[in-house]
Amino acid sequence: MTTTQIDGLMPIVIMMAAAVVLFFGGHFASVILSPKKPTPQKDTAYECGEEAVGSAWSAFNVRFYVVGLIFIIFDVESVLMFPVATVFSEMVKEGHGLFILTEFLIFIGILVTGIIYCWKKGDLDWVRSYQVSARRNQPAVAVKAKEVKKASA
Amino acid sequence: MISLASYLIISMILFVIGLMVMIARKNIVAILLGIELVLNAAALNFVAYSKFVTNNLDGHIFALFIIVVAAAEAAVGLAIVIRFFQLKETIHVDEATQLRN
Amino acid sequence: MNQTVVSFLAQYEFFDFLTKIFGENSLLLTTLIFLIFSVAFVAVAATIGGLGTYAERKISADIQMRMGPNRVGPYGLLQFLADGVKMMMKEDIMPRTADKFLFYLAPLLCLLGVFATLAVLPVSSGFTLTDLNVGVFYLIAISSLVGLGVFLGGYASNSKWSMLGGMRGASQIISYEIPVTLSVLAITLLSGSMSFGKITDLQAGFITNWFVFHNPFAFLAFIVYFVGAMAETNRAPFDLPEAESELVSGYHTEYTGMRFGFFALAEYIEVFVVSAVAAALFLGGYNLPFHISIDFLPIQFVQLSILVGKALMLYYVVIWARWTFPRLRVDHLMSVCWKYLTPIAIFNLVGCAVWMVAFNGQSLAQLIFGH
Amino acid sequence: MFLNTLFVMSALLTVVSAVLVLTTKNIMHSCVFLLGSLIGIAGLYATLGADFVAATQVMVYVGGVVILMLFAVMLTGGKDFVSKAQNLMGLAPTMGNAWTYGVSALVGLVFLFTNIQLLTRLGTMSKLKNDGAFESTVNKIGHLLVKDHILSFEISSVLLLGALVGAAIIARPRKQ
Repeated sequence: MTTTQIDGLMPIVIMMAAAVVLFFGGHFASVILSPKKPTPQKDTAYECGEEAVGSAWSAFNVRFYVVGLIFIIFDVESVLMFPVATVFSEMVKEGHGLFILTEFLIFIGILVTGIIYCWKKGDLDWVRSYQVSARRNQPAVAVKAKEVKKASA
Repeated sequence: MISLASYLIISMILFVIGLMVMIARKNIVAILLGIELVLNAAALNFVAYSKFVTNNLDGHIFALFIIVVAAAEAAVGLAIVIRFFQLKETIHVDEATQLRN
Repeated sequence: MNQTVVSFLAQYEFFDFLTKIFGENSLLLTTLIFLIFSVAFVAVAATIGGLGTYAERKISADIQMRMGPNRVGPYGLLQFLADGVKMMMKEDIMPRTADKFLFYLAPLLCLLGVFATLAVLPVSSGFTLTDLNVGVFYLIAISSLVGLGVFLGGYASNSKWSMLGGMRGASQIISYEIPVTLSVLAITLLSGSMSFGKITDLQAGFITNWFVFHNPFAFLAFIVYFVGAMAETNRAPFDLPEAESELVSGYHTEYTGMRFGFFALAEYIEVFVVSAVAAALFLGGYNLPFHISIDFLPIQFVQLSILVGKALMLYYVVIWARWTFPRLRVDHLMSVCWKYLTPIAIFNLVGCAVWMVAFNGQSLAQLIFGH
Repeated sequence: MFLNTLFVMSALLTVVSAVLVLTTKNIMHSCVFLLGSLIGIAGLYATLGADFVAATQVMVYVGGVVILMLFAVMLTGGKDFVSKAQNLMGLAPTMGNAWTYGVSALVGLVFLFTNIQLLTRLGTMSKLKNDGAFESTVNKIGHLLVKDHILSFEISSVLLLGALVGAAIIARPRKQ
């Protein structure tokens, strides 16, 4: 059995430290070299020359969350698939190929069921989920879009 | 020298802080943060015990599944939070009183 | 296993001399060697990142029949240094309404995510800083810090353009991580390892041993990986988070001076990193096309230049794509990821698994030409 | 020696970030501190030789859960990022009466004594050799997942399917 030394993790720590050092070094140089003349106009957020109105921190559309949700499920599934993929070729050489293939396919099959469900329900559809939320105010536009979709389909 | 006790102490601190976050804060997202801390404390315990006591990898498997369950829990929990916000326009936990009586 | 640059250098005679100098305290020596190599890595990576901006301008000028930068240094080669100095001397502006803590933190997260991936980059059989058992997996995992940095940068500015760019950027980066991960998973399946060293060693020898040509599915996986990686690094035609014609400058609209420089540096280094990873996973990595003993130290530099050469070729393709394809629309972006790349990546994965079982792990070339 | 350094750094990062999660009023900052705490835990896993679990921790939390939480804060926030009486300082007047404080003090004392009893025994018990050399875990975890724990492996897939479908239904914009 192979053993690993914990020292192998040292470069990661050193690299992260290097990033921090570079960051603060750059800042330091910037503080020394750069001028500092703030004006009230300069310190506002950029809105193409207009006065900035309100805060940008407002509620966003839910579709961003749905994308994140599908992502995290896939992420976790791929995490579980990595160790199985690592032993795959070994198992094939030992003659358990069909067994592990079946197992793998069942796992992926369940994953694919999920994405097919989301596809059918339109969660992968950036525009349609937008129309559903906009229908409250403008029914005509949504109906028109639906007709266009039907016609194209 | 690092021993099992050091990991257990860290795990305990994390667990207690997670519990305090869950109790003290009224923001539902913050409560979910507390739950993540608690679950991680448990997973840390599993890995520490599997290293120092049992000497096999079942603890690692358990930690893996804890992470999986935590991710699923966060996904569903945050979906509920968003839906709650759509209904109530707030995520203050004391507003969730529809099932009280 | 877990080969590091220290364990590689330990097989040479001059290492004994060094251990004599440093005595029994091997930790000091290890740290010192790691430090020297890390600093070299950072310097080279920063130079490549800086030259990346130069190359981008020069190649775009070439494609558009212009001259490009040609005043600073020979052929304008030192332009990036001038740009760096200019950035340091610019006034550092932070919007009054910004979230100060996160405004400072966001570029740092981007830098952290990119620099931490450099630690496992397989540049040669000996000079790789560390060859982790979970190398590929670690690389995918830690590089998602960049997405977080982009999102927080957009959020902290408290500007509408930044916020839109940040949200778009984060959702784009996490979406395209899925096809990339699944393609890498296919390679893990074929090679049976997550360590860059082992994966590269399996591709030693003639060009047919490369994983691109292992089977048709692996070839598709390479294309999916490359497209996904381009999107993950926010490169055109997937540069929606920083689309200058619609979002001003996206998530770094409010960033000036050195902090903007860090974002740009992180992006250009990340393009190099994903190109190098593509070269290592699919295109044979640092392997020479013939067998040669790696004990001879200058061979390491040959291997290094082979990997960097392959990576730079892919880098050229990335820049070329920028001036060839128009930018995607945001709904097309999502449907490209979820309706095309991800199903194709899953199909590749299943195809690779079936191939492994059906042909007992042999590659296409082995099947055709025999062993 | 590097093992000890890594342990101390990770432990400090974990605990300090966790305390900051508790005491920060801004929920956005809390999420970022949670990220620090989780990365610290990944470092602790690394000191235990659990390389795969450490990488998984980084992968799932940094890439996934924290970004999802930040998304959720963005989607629900807007007006109320800094809310009053959400930290420890605002806790006392809103929580319970003398009776609850008495019971919780009792429970805390029992908890403390039990822990002290356990920890003192554990401190003397386990002096395992921890010299910084570990066996690779990835292959073993793979074998365990496809042989011993095959059922939980497949069932976790079903769990994730359920989470995906359920959360998608809950979060989907309604037609109303």
